[in-house]
Amino acid sequence: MSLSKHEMAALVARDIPRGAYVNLGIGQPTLVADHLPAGSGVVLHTENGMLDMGPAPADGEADPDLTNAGKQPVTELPGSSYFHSADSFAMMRGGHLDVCVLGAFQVSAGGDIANWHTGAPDAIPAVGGAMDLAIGARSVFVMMTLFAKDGTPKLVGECSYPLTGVGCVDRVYTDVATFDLGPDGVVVRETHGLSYDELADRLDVPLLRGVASGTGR
Amino acid sequence: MSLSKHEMAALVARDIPRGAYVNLGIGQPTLVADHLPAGSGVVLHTENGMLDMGPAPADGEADPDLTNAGKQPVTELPGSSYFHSADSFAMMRGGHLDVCVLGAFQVSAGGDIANWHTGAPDAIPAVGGAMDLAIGARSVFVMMTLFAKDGTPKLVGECSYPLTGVGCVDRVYTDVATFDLGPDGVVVRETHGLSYDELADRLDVPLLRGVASGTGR
Amino acid sequence: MTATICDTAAEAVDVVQDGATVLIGGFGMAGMPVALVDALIEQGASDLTVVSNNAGNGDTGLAALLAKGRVRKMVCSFPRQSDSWVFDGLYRAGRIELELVPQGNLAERMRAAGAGIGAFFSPTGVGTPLAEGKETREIDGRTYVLELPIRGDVALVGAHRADRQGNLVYRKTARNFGPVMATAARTTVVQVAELVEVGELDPEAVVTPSIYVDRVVAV
Amino acid sequence: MTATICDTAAEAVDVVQDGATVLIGGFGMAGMPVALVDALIEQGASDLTVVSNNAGNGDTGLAALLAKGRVRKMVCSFPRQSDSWVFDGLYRAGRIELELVPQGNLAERMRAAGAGIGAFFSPTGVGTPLAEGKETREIDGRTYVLELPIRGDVALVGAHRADRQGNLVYRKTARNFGPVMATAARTTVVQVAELVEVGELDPEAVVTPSIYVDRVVAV
Repeated sequence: MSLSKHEMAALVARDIPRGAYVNLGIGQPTLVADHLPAGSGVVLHTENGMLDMGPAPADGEADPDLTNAGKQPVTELPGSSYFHSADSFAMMRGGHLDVCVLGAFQVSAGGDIANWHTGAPDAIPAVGGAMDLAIGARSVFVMMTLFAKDGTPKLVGECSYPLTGVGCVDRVYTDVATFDLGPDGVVVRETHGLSYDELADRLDVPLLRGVASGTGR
Repeated sequence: MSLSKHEMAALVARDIPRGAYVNLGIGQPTLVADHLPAGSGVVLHTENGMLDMGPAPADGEADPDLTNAGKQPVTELPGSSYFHSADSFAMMRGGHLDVCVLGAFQVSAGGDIANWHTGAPDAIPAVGGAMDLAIGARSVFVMMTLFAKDGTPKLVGECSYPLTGVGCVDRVYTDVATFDLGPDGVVVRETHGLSYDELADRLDVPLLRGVASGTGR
Repeated sequence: MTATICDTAAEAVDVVQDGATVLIGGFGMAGMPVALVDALIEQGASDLTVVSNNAGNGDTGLAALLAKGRVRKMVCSFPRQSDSWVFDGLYRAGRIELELVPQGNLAERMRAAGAGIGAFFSPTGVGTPLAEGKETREIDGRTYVLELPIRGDVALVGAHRADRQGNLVYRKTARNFGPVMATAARTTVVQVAELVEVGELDPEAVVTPSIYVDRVVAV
Repeated sequence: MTATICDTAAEAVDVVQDGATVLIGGFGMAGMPVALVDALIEQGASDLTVVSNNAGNGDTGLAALLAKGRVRKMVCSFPRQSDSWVFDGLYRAGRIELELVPQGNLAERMRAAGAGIGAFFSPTGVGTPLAEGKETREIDGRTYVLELPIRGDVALVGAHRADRQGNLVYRKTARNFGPVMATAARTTVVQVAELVEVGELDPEAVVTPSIYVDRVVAV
């Protein structure tokens, strides 16, 4: 059976090393925080200028001066620090984050990602920190459904949407399979409710059989 | 009569606007601090990372963690702030200092300055922050004797020593005259113990008569 | 020159001229200098270029400035938000120009302006539409795009506390673009929640040294 | 990965390999991580490139490392000091290579390394011997020289206080190059006067966030 958003988030959380510095992109990736085990020592970064960001505050305790990149209220943890935007993006661009997790419209077999603009003529383009995250983190994980609502695959040979970053995605978590994008091509790490052959049949990219991994690394 | 170092420092201090942000270079320029009038509101910058640097501490109260660019102990004033070296030099390079005062081996009529290296073959070159100060401050003042010990002028047509900065000096305070270096050439602001004609006779650069100014600006 | 303490936001923003480039701090509403933006609306300067991470929220602050038709061009990273209907309408009607800049390049380009850097090679945006037409160069095996400084005539910054000399501290993630913008403008105007005496801020914890601050108003 | 708390300076510096580039904090003795440099001398790594503002004072710390012949090349802004006799002797004897860098370019080149900037155009040094052979470009009427990042394999930093997660604060002008070097090295090793529990440092006053710190030792 295909995975729910929360099941996908749990898979991603399982693969985040202990003590890693991690940025969770706006939207679905923020769910990963709920699945990090207690005592994981993972430190969350938010690009508006904070490390060791905590969860949403209790009702009525939101502080308008303390938000995440999605402008939602968050909290401080022991060990938090604040810094300005140039320092925050220096941290990202300089390769200091261990992992970032992004949503995407499309990912290509070569690791290109498109997640900021549909290219529709009436759409208002907005990029935020997506391009900096895509090229900055040591490992870039994507979380998305594998197929769009109309059934077309989102893991593609070449992205048709405007790119966010080139050759930067390392791993793609989807509802029906997890993929590693490496120098040899697209490796299927595990599937959920689909066989490898069914998957290969529905995608237009060459796939390689990988070793299923349920234990993290 | 020619001016003493302290008299030169007093002249420089007189010309520093109220409330200015000022860097005083290592050596003779540091004397300027002693001649700033009480309540001048002048804020001193030291390139090792501090604004609103105070005078030398009382005997026995030196703090090894609190020094100026010459590595001499200094003190904190109300309003002080500390910052790291990249921020400190961003401040200088970005044109935020109103005035810096430098010593020099030579200054050219076009405003070039040479103050870091005699070019002697056995000399160990050392530049520190001199090149950043020379090109960074809004107004660059030089304090020096007008003639070297062998009598050769230090205000010259072209510097023979290796340059610190090109076309950046605005005013030169010497023991026998003060000069403005402007687009029209070298203007003599005032002389001390020498007539304009004597001065013109001893220098190899064309001079212009300026208005003597004893009142600051 | 050390900062001037202004009595009113109106006095603080009187320096903004028609056609100016105005840097406006804030990430959404956190750090947004609302009183200064309101005073700027009142003051009337028009034909502005505004540099700010977002393009206004709801109907107040920056959104209200946009609604008055005072802004010719927005330079920002993320105009589209759930409550950015004012910008959205102007953009769709072709009544405002947009320069979209990845957030890190936006911050770094202003930092470069403040730091006297003539240009820098950034890896962000390479191979995307936002680098089209820009010079690229391979350095040490990686491709970079050349980015130029963004300077402001005026920066409007929201901080938490200032001393009377102009040293600033911020509060939590409301810090965001304020410290960078303060370095990048000819005139930096700051609104603070609290004005304290010189010497009351911890010198180790000052985020924006007074050298970057021209005018302060407590609101 | 979050920082490791080391029991000894020897353990903290065991990562330095022969031929490494080592960034050493401090401006003169202020901020100089003396215990780490002493441990590095003991550890024995050689053929080092050392990046530090000065080239050692007296006969201890960096000067002692130089005296042992462990340093192939110094990258610094101001080697010549009243008490830099060790460096002076090696340099005059042709036994050490020197790359002299204006202090602001030194700091900015390390900042660029830490910030992922591929290169930048600096106005500092233009027209002087220190820009000879470097690419220049006129931008907006001013001439700039292209400067490349300086990366370290290891940074040795002296800070005042660390929490057990690796967040750092410094003390007065001993801050200087520490925060920049911490961002520019693959492995950052820090000596502090005091180690405190996580949560004891003011989040608004942390100067080096823990993400930049790999090893901490209290001395």
